[in-house]
Amino acid sequence: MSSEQRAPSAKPSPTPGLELARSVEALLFLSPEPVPVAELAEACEASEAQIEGALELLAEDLAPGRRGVVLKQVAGGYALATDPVAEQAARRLLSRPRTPPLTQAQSETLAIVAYLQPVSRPEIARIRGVSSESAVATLTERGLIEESGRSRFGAVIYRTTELFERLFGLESLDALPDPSRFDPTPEDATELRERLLRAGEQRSEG
Amino acid sequence: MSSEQRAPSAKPSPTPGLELARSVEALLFLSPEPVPVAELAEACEASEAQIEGALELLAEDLAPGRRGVVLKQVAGGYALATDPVAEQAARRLLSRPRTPPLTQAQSETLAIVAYLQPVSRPEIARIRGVSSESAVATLTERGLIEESGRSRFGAVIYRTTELFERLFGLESLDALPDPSRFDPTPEDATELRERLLRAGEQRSEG
Amino acid sequence: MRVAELELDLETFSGPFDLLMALVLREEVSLLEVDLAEVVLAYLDHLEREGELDLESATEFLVLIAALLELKSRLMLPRAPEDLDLEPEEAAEELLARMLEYRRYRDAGAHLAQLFAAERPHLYRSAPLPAHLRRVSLDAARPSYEPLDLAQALGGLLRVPPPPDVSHIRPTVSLERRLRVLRDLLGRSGRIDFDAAFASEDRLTQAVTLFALLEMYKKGEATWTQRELFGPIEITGQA
Repeated sequence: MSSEQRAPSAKPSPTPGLELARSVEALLFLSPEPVPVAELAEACEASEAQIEGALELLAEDLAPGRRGVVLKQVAGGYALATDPVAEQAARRLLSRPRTPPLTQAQSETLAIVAYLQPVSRPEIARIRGVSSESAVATLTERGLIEESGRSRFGAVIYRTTELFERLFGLESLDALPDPSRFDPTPEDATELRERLLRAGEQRSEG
Repeated sequence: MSSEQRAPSAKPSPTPGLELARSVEALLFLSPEPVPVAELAEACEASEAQIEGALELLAEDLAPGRRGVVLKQVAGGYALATDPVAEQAARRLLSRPRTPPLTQAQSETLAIVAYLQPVSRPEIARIRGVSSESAVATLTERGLIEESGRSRFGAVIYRTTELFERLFGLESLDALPDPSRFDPTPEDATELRERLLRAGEQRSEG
Repeated sequence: MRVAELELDLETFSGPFDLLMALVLREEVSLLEVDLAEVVLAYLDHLEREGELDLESATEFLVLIAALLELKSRLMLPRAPEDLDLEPEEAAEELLARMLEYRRYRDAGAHLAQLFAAERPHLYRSAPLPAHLRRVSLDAARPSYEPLDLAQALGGLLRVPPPPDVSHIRPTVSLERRLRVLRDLLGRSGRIDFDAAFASEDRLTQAVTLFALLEMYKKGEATWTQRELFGPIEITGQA
């Protein structure tokens, strides 16, 4: 059977680039999740290189500012999303209220999970210096982090979700900036240390 | 507050046609159902005439054969739909056709439609002794039965589909097995429909 | 109870222990101004109230309070005694390391919050697949169901449940008594409307009354008329 299907006569004629781009656009329109290049290639019976070419054509057509929809590379695949131009109208039509921004507790907790995953709740609490139950619960509720098992001490451990990557416009977790970028400079660290010590000296003198 | 927002200075500048077309495209992209012009106008804070203009622009951009999606005008308004060019690829990527076992309610409903067709929904309910909306909906969704018009009292009437015959391995409807083997009173010569209705009414009285 | 939840009411701070730790880490409360002895006393009070010693949380408390004490002694006495377990320098470094670690994630979090704000205006579609993609295509359809199941389902629908078993119910309505009632009524007025006289009786009584009526008809004592189906039945005595 399969050898028959692979026979040259049964092979579909190679899809021209434009038609392939149309198919890819249709697939991204239908798919509820971002679609990886490999899956697009399999579905279209094309090579990954051909898909990349089609995606390039599509990216041009859907370049920001041209249409109501833009092409996004997120969460390990490609997806269509609306252009910000339509945000207000879309929220009115679908009565989808704007999601509230992250609170500081939520963004700190999310950063810890994103960089250290899988990470347990006690570890999050140790770094933040406060029990972070409510932030963890809200982030779980919003689908940005999820439980991914238990540590050997029995604590629930967390990781980020695919939705996190999508909503933060990340192609993958590797697209997160290097955390050392957020480290204080050696000068800042020295200054902080000196401030601690100076405070001590002032107190013991006074 | 609201009077301030309505003051001329705070009013957004009239949306240019192109931008409106982009918004309309985004709205149709997001909406799972066709959207009436009036709703588009309300969401975009534009007049219906402006929306009609935007839809014309959009119809050009999305004319059949140009992109992966096309603009469709259907009963409930306007909608985006995928171009048939991607049908096979979409099936490979997304469709998970399932033929799960039929529940008792589904088997009974399907048997009634198969043997009595065309048959109206109230008749199905009378024979089964219970409203059968959910079974009818599932069988329709799976493509086993379909609407085939209305009775003279306005009730939707149903018949089986070609897909039904394929999935049951039937050459034609004449190949449906003779039910007499499962008939508790095969000697009763009254028409099958009459007997089913009578039995259904007696059951629901009991 | 976890140490983190230990409620403190100090001169400079009021709230749970973990909040105190957080404020110290954020440099919002000076360790120099916190009376650590009071913290220890509060913890001892708590132990007394609970009446039991939770080893795990006691250990956690001791570690935390020791780190704070050593750091504080280092802050207050630049030349600290040598006999402390944790070198003051180490304690300060430990707290400093934790402050720096916290800052890293605070700033990374601020970056994430920016990304989130920038992406929020993009909306994604979430719609079910079109119906034709949700069902088997005609070409791909293979026999998956058994036609006999349909015939069997139909047979089940032709079945009528047996009439309810009433053998355990003893009739308590006697024909004699119903005859007496009928004769009595007819003797008084000569005419009875069946519904008016018996509609409030139960079905069994009504049925036996009908039997009694048949008996009287047979004997020529009474006759009845009904002008239309389900209409009123009028009984006339024939003396």
